[in-house]
Amino acid sequence: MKKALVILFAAASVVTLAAGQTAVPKAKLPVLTTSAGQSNDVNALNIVLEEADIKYDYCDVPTPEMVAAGVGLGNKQSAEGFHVESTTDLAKFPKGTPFKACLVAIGASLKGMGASGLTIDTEEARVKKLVDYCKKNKIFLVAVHVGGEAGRGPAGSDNERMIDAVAPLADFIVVTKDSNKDGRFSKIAEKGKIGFQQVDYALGLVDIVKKMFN
Amino acid sequence: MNVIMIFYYLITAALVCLLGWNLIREKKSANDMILGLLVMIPLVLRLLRVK
Amino acid sequence: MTLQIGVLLLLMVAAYAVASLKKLSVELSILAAAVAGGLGGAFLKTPPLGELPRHLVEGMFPYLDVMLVFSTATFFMALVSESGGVNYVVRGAIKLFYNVRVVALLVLMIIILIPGALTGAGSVSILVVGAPVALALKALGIPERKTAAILFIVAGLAAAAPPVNIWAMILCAGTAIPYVGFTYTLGIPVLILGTFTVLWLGLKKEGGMDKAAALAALPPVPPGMKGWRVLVPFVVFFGMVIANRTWPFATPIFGLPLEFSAAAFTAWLVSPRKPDVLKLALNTMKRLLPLLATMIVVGMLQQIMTATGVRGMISYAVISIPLVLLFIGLAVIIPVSEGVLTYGAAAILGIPLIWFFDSIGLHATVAIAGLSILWPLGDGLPPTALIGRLSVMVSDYKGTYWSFLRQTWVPWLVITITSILMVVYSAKLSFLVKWSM
Amino acid sequence: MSAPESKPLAHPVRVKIVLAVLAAALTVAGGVPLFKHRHFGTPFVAGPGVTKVIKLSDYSPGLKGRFVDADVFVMEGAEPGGKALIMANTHANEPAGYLAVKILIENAVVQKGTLYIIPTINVSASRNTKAGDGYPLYYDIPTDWGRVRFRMGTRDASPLESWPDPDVYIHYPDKQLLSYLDLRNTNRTWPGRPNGPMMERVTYAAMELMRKEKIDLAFDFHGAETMFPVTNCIVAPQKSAKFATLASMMVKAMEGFDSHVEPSPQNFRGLSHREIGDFSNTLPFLLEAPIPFLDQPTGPKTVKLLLDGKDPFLLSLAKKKKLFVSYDANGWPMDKRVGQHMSTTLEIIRQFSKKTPDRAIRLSGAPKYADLVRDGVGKYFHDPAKAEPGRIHYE
Repeated sequence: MKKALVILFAAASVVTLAAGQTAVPKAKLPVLTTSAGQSNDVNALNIVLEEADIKYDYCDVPTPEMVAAGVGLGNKQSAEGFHVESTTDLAKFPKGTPFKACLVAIGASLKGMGASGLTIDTEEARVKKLVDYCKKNKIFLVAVHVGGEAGRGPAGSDNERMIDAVAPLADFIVVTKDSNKDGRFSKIAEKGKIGFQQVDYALGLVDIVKKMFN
Repeated sequence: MNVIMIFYYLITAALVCLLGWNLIREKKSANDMILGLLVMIPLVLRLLRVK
Repeated sequence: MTLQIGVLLLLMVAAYAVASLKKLSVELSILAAAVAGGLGGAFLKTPPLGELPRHLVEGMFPYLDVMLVFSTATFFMALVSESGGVNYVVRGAIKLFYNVRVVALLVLMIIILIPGALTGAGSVSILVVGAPVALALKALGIPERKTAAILFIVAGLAAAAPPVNIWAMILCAGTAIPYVGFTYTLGIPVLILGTFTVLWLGLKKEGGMDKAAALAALPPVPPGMKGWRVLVPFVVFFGMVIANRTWPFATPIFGLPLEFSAAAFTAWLVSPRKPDVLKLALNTMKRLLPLLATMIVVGMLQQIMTATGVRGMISYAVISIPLVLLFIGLAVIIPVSEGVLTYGAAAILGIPLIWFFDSIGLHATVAIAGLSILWPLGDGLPPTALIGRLSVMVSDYKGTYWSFLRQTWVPWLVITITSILMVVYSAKLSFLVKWSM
Repeated sequence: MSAPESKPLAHPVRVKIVLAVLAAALTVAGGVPLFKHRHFGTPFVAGPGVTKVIKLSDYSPGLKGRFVDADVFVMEGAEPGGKALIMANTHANEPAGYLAVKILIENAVVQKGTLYIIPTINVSASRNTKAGDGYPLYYDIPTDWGRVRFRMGTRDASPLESWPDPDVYIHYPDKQLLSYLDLRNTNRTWPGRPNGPMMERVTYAAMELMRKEKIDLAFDFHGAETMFPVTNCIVAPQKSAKFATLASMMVKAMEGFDSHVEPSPQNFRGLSHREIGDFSNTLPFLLEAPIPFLDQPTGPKTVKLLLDGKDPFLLSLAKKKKLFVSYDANGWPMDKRVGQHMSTTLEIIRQFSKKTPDRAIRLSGAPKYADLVRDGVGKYFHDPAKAEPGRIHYE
């Protein structure tokens, strides 16, 4: 089994050559992970970081104030519809160290938003504020979409609104092949001259984040 | 079977009896005979615990 | 496959038309359509001929419980009426409110709204309070056809009103959206539309009676009839409904038929003159027969339509309509589907519609609320016309069904526009859902 | 609208007798198949891994002797370890899960830990039919040695076990209002009560099983319409989300099929993926595989549609982007759906075992997605004619 896994990781890290792919840029720690649209894809993102052995802070619905509080997210505690997790190595980055990078998992889930008491409008407004904050404070913003076709939808749908709120403003976009079947992400990257990578499977991200943060 | 469910079988049985009695009294309208019989079918199948 | 199913649909429509032309009743015409569809389907083995009897019999079941509700509720009200309770109430209402017309109308509206709101069935409103309210409206100088129109529209709104709205519940169950957030989303439009309806149809006094004449024109109250004798059976009924709602884990589930039966038994106990129960029950069943049969044949039609693919094709056609046309088309599609299929329409058209609306960014809860205000109008449309027929029956209107239906057109239009706007602007109205939580 | 006045009949009694005979004939011709369906059983051969077969009522006396009491197949490994419960036929018109557990029961062997399998958690619904929806009563799966016949059940328990319905179902203990029908839907009556309405008793007994046996993982197998947003996925609450996500990523990469993860909504009560997590230490997972048969806009509801999932209307809607799964002319065959349930479950068990080695569960003999797609599900059914009589259970 172990052997199979090694082969799999190797295979997954062989990036499909799609139009407009660029090299993986370097980013610095500490990193914050979060969601735009409250789908489960942020869990996938966290798992990817764990597999890559990169420590992170996570909040599903962070406010700019929480991001400004840096590592530890102002000691906020998880509550119903609000999750916080801080695994960042405090020896290297003590509490309050400003974040240098932010990974946003894009994917709208009606259920996820409902659970957090959000609607698509409030979520869009919240995400826009967060993206603005990152841009102003030079936090390296990475847009991630690993939801595949299930995480997309017709034009104007919740998912597409989340993509529009994050991807065009990101510093780097990384998506799975299924998520980019219609070339939506490559076009956004090309138009905005944004770094872009496409991977076969979500697991392929492990290699990319390793390159990014090491 | 609990008490309330037994009441429901009694109500159903009462309806079947009323429909049946009306059917027997019906002399004129073939329409009403057909409708009466149609309505009785599911009630009877429920009483027999078929469906 | 589309062609085959299309032919089956035509066959069913043709069978219905021929049966109607041969002067068969609505119920038998629907039955003819179902059987014709089943036989036609057997040619294509969808379903095979051997399964046809099973499909026909199975199709008799979807509304079995609704039939029990209708039967027991009608019997209960017949008892109350026979014992003189209805006359007593109407007399009281006229005495109190004759001179303040708007208040009288609003009070009567609330009286119709309550039973339907609690049970989710407009028919219960009509069956329980329809007859006395109709008498009171007449005493206020409102002609029978307008009385029937008021009863029909307000009873429909009662069915849509919170806390229990069966269309919304079927949709929520089918789309896995929680049945919460409807209190104001449904309550506010229902109250506004209800007020509009009773004032539009009832504000103008058309009869020339003054208060004394109105009272004299009402049937006499039998000796010994007292307020408590009217009240007690209703207390028993609402007591059981409310007990279930208030202490849900301490009270057993009675169900409406048993609640009505208990109320009927109480009404018989407290009645000052003892009516002939058997005769009353037999008459009730005879009077209800066409309605009960409608429930049976509509279920059969639904079963055959699904087994043959006709239902799926119709559902497909509705979902495929371009969006703007679909919004406009709702005005026709929703009521007509209710007229043909009653609650089945919510499952067949409603569930795919809501999924679709949800995927294009509309707010599902508000959209469900909007549609479920429109659905009850269909209860006045043939072939079933359940609430329309009940309204005509209890208000004693003798004209044609269509002349009654024509009376409703202004409230009908206002309700239609309101509900379509609710769907289109559902995202903007989502604050109603938040208030309701 | 009133029925037209009919002319007086010449021979009312004769007409009446003829009509009554016709009605009786229809009652019998329609009623007998329904009665037979309710009492039909499909043989399940307890395979080499099954160590005992117990009843759900062993965990809650409120079910003793009831029609709704369900069989629980227990598969104990030689080595102690973690425990998993697999439930199918919560909705008995979503059969992929039912076929998957039949394969597990007949083929799998557990080395470490214990598997509890309830093939039909809602017995009453599996012996009920959906009035008004025109389903076939049975479907047949071909095998090398003949056909195996299964009942097509429905979503809700029969009124024969739970009558009457309330005006509105008030969920216990949350008091959330649900549709009156949901009183008979075992995916709304969790966590249940020992002596409440019948379906609450069923879910309560399953909760007791999970609490008393200290079950680590619970799987609830479902199917969902292709037009339903929550389809082809694993529904998991926060506490199960990591294992679900890992499994989803692994099956996508290693076995080549999609099954994304949907968060279990916190404010929607009564569902297994919500209440099992909230009322026990078990991690719940609800698996949804697409089932085109249940979609509203389809052609006739035939056995073929149930098994191959091919429908022209859905194909057309897919082109208009109105479905929530990819859909092409190949439809969505049963073998694929059963395979997804099987592989996703095995993968979640594997991921859990990796993270908590002392509660690991190890089993062999269960086919995976690729095997089922290649061989078809029938290949893995055992011939009851060749089994020892004591090993056959009619489900």
